[in-house]
Amino acid sequence: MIDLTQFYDIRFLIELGAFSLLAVIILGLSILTVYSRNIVHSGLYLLGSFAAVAALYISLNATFVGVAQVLVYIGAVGVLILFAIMLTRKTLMEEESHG
Amino acid sequence: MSGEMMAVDYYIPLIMFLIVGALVPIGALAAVKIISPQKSTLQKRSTYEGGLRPIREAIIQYNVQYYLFAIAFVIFDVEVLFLYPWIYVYASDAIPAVGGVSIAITGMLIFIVVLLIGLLYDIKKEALRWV
Amino acid sequence: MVLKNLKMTLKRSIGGVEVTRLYPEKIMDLPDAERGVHVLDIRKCIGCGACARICPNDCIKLVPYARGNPLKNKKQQYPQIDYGRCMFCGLCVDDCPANCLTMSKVFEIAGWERDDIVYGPEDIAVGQYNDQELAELAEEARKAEEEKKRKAAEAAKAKKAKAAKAKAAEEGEKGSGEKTAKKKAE
Amino acid sequence: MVLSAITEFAAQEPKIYGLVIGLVAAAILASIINVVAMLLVWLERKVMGDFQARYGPNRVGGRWGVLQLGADAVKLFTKEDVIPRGADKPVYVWAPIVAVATTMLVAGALPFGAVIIDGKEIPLVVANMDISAFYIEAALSIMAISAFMAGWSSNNKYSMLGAFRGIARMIAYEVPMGICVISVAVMAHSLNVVEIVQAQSVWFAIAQPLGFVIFAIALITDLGRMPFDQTEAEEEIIAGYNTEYSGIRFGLLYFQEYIVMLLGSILLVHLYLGGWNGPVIPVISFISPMIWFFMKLVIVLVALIWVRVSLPRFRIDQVTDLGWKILLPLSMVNLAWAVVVGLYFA
Amino acid sequence: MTTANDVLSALQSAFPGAVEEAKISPERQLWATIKPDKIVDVCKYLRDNHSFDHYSGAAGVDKIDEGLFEVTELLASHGAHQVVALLKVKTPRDDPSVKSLTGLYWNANWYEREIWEMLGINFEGHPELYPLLLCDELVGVWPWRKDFKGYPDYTTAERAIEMVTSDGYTEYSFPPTEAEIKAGTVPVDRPKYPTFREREEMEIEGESEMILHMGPQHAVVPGPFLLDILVDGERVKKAFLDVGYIHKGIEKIMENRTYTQGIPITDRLCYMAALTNNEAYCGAVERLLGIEAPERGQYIRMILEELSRIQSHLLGTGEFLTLIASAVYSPFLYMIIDREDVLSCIESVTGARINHSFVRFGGVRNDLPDGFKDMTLDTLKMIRQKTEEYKELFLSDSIYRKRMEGVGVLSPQEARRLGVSGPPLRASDTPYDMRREDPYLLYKDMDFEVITRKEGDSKARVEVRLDEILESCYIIEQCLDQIPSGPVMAEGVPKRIKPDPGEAYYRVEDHRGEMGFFVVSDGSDKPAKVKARGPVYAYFQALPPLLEGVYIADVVAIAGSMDACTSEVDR
Repeated sequence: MIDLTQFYDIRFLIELGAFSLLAVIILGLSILTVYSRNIVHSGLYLLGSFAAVAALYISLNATFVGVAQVLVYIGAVGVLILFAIMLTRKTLMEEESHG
Repeated sequence: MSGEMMAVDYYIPLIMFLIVGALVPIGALAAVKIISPQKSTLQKRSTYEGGLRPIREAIIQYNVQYYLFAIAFVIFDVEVLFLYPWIYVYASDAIPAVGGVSIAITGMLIFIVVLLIGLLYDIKKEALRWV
Repeated sequence: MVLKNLKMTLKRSIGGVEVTRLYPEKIMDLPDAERGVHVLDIRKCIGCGACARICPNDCIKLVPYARGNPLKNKKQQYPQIDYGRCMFCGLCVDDCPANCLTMSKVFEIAGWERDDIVYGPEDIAVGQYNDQELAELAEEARKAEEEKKRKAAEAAKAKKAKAAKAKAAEEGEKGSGEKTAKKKAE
Repeated sequence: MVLSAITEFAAQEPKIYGLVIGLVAAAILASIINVVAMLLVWLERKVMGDFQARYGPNRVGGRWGVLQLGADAVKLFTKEDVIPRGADKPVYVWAPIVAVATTMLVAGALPFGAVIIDGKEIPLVVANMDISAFYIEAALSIMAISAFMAGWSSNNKYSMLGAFRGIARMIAYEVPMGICVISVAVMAHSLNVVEIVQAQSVWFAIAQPLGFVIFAIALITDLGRMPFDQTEAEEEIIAGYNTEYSGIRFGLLYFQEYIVMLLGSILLVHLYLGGWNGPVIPVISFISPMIWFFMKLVIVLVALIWVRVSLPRFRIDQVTDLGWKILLPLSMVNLAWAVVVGLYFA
Repeated sequence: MTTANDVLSALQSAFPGAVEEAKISPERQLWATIKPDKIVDVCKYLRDNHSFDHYSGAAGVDKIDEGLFEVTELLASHGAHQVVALLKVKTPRDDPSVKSLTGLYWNANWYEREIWEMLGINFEGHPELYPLLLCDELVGVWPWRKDFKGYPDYTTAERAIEMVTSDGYTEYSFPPTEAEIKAGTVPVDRPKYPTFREREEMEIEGESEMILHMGPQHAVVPGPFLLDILVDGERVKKAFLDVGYIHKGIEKIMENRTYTQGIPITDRLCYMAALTNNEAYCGAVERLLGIEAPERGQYIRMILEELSRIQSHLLGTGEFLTLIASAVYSPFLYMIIDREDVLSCIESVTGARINHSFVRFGGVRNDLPDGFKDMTLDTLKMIRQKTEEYKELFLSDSIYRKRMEGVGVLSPQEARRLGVSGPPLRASDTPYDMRREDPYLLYKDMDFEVITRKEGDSKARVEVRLDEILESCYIIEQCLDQIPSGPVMAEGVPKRIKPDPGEAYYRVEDHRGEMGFFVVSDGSDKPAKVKARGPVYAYFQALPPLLEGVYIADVVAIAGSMDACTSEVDR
């Protein structure tokens, strides 16, 4: 049974609010990543969604995983993606952005 | 209902830091919007390149050789990540010593040596040569 | 290694003195040879215009100056220097036949308008006459002028007299000398 | 009284307490950091003048030129906000904001000294989590992103080269820096900065001199200061990723550099120079840790300026070579050393 | 030792009839008029058989009375002998055309381009006859011609017509007015050629290549010039150089001034070398007049020129340091501080710190002041000590060495081929110094060493400069010991200089290399033609080939180690 009293617990509300906010951010940024017309914008949205995922991990009390997410996904994989974008052909980018 | 400090609670103030950190520049920009003059012309907004019209775009394709740096970075960054949890266990009794030799320490030393060998191999293959 | 560099800067920082001068308060010592704003010895200047002719930038112009030496020709003119164009080469100083143009150590000649840095003789002249001297000089000049006039008048008179004499002599030759003598007596 | 009430509340409602205290602390710290960073700019100009036999700022605000930065700030605020026509506007606008915001993330986890109350040392830190060193390390690695955003969005060749160099430099020094943090943590048996400070009965700079040198070099590189300021080498690429920024946007990016310099120096003091540790000064024992902390911080800052005025700049390929081929193997050697020495001392 | 006579007789026997007239004046300078169709053969013969491997420049003279253009090619040798050959080629004024020497001497390129754009002489066989100093609108007015009527007025902003290019940039054009076309100040039929930008764009090949402007407003450039580098990532593939942004037309200005008025204008060629420029110009006019300064005057000139060399090298080295370090780099400021003392020494004599305008025809402006000797000796002592410190710094610091060793290497052959002179040439193991090669003043009595280095890289160039500071200190000390008393100006120099018709070439060792003045007199009180052959012009020309294949950061190190001065290039 669902204990309805916990809905009135402010801590629960904060957690719920934080989770929904993060979920919205993650989903929104992910959608933007896919639909963005500019490949660099896509990359940056992806980084933002990584950051939100890190925040989600932390809010789930998995702090080490969250910080590791920041270090590896934003610090390393994100840089890898940005680097890769800089190494792509410009015409390719234009096709992406106009297509 | 008594709230014991959970690890996550330490991170909550940081959100406020992030917000304040974003508000400082936004406030400054808003203030500038109010006080500073706004007489933008096409000339004023042109790209600076030694005072001349740039030849072609700035965004070009860089040499693919540089990608090796990024890949090497990811590899080493992830491997360094493995070292962080180890800090907490290497001197504790979580991993027992066998025959007076700490497994945690020996294992990690071996790990470092393997990393080092990998790095030397990278250097020898000239993967980390700046072109 | 890089330590030598660090040592050098540290040495200069600890033992060193400030070399920069706080400019308007402290001005550096300038040598006597300094080529700054011109100085014109107004008593010596003969207004020949050699400075204006030698100037490579055409910045010297000759202008009349009321406080110049009235003893000399009234039409004498004195150099006016446009420091917006001057390049302080010193050729004018070298070329001055009367050695009346020199250069001083003054170098602060900024102004708000272009005309502010055109220095006329009143700005660069030294040995200017004060009012009394000027009056005396003017008096002298007047006297000299009068003297000149007087001399001229005298000369004219003498000439006239001479001419009259000559005429009389001529007339006397013709036998009318007595008549004129009589007229004079009357 | 009040203190105990607050601690009680904190124990009961840690999340609300966190939000409230976070907001207050962030606001206070943000203003303190901004003021200190401004003083730092002034200090840098003045100390640089001293090293170079000149005065530095000496007109605005009297002989010492203390109001020079106020004058500069007024100038930056009243300058027109110009966004170049070729720029990618959203990224261009967001870059300074991201830069300052991510910097503040670091500030939240750093202890700014400590005070002694009733013989008990209370570190002045907002978020004292158990892996704060790891967290700071991770937050520092985000800095390269804002530099990339600024450089890429400007659509300027100098900016582009600056952004590219910035990333290349960051990835060369991130790993040695991380390994140095691990070496320190190995000796302290903790990743918490406060505990690392408290564990330093002997300064880690003495216990691991190699690690100290590597970390200092990596830190200077991260800060982008001489001899590692290839991203802004004005003789080559004008101002790197800052080139197209002007007015207050440039001011923010410039200012952020000084904030990072301040925070980086604090990190160096904490990790290697014993933080606020020092003999208790009898009369003013309340703030004696603060005094030690500030003394060390000022020395580190002056040393950074000293290095800046004294050394020529490396070439970018030499920088990456130094990072990958020298510092990275050496940092691994240092880690092994830390393990062995740490065990021996433990 | 080869003398000018030997060269002349060899020429006459090898090419009978090719030498129309010839004279040797003064000793070591061979003036010869060569038949236009033989000039390339003669030069090839001289280069191959008499080691005239140094193409020193070319000067174009408009002889409007004779209906001729005269191009004088200046040839010399890198140390094999001391003869300077000045070969004149005449060409009719209505259809001027001369054979190009670019096939023989690589560095003839710029000199011939300059003569083409200024005089309109066509150089047959020149690979890229594009304007160098003039802007595109002015090509075709031929400003060095004596019947040149003046520039069209391109200065007023109202006349500019705005044009928006396809990529959204504004450009301006200045169409001539009817009145100007009538007055003849506008070129009517302009030569056709691809513009600088079009020539650059042709070179871009791959997707990863881009052209980066370094200049005209850039921290690397000592004055406005355009250095464009075609880069692939961080590597420079090709470099392009465009100069002329501050072209002042000093040579034309001097044609409209009297000889004396020309002296202060030579200061403005390059402020770092004002005294040596004075010396070169006054020396040339003294040769025309046939006078010589008294001994004391010559000593004073030497002392001041060596002091000036010290200050120039200090500033040059300091500027180089800021380029490989940053603008806040301290040793640069220390060098500036040291230089101030040297400038004070010079100022106490000349009265100016930068633009001295001190040398006169037949002597100097004034004598040394009291206490000059002590002051200078003190300063020199300080400079010596400081220079030793800087040298030690360069040798010991690992970052310097990483940045400079093996960067921008010029082999001796390459350096001679590119025509550089001064410290860059001497750093490439070629002891070529005018003070030894073509002694002027009293340098033949002085004991000094020509500093050379074997490596030919940026570091060697800086080291040569620092060593030359020490050598200059030694020369000044000798001069101060030996200086006799006496007058500083020669007797009987007329106030109004009017040399007999003729021409003279006089070259001195500038701080940066070979500085020569070629002066033609037509008997009036104004020179008919003045041509300044500056050392930096040659450095600039040699820069693009040096920059191929280096890193962007090395561009700065190489350009800085050349110690360039745009003012002199543009003149």
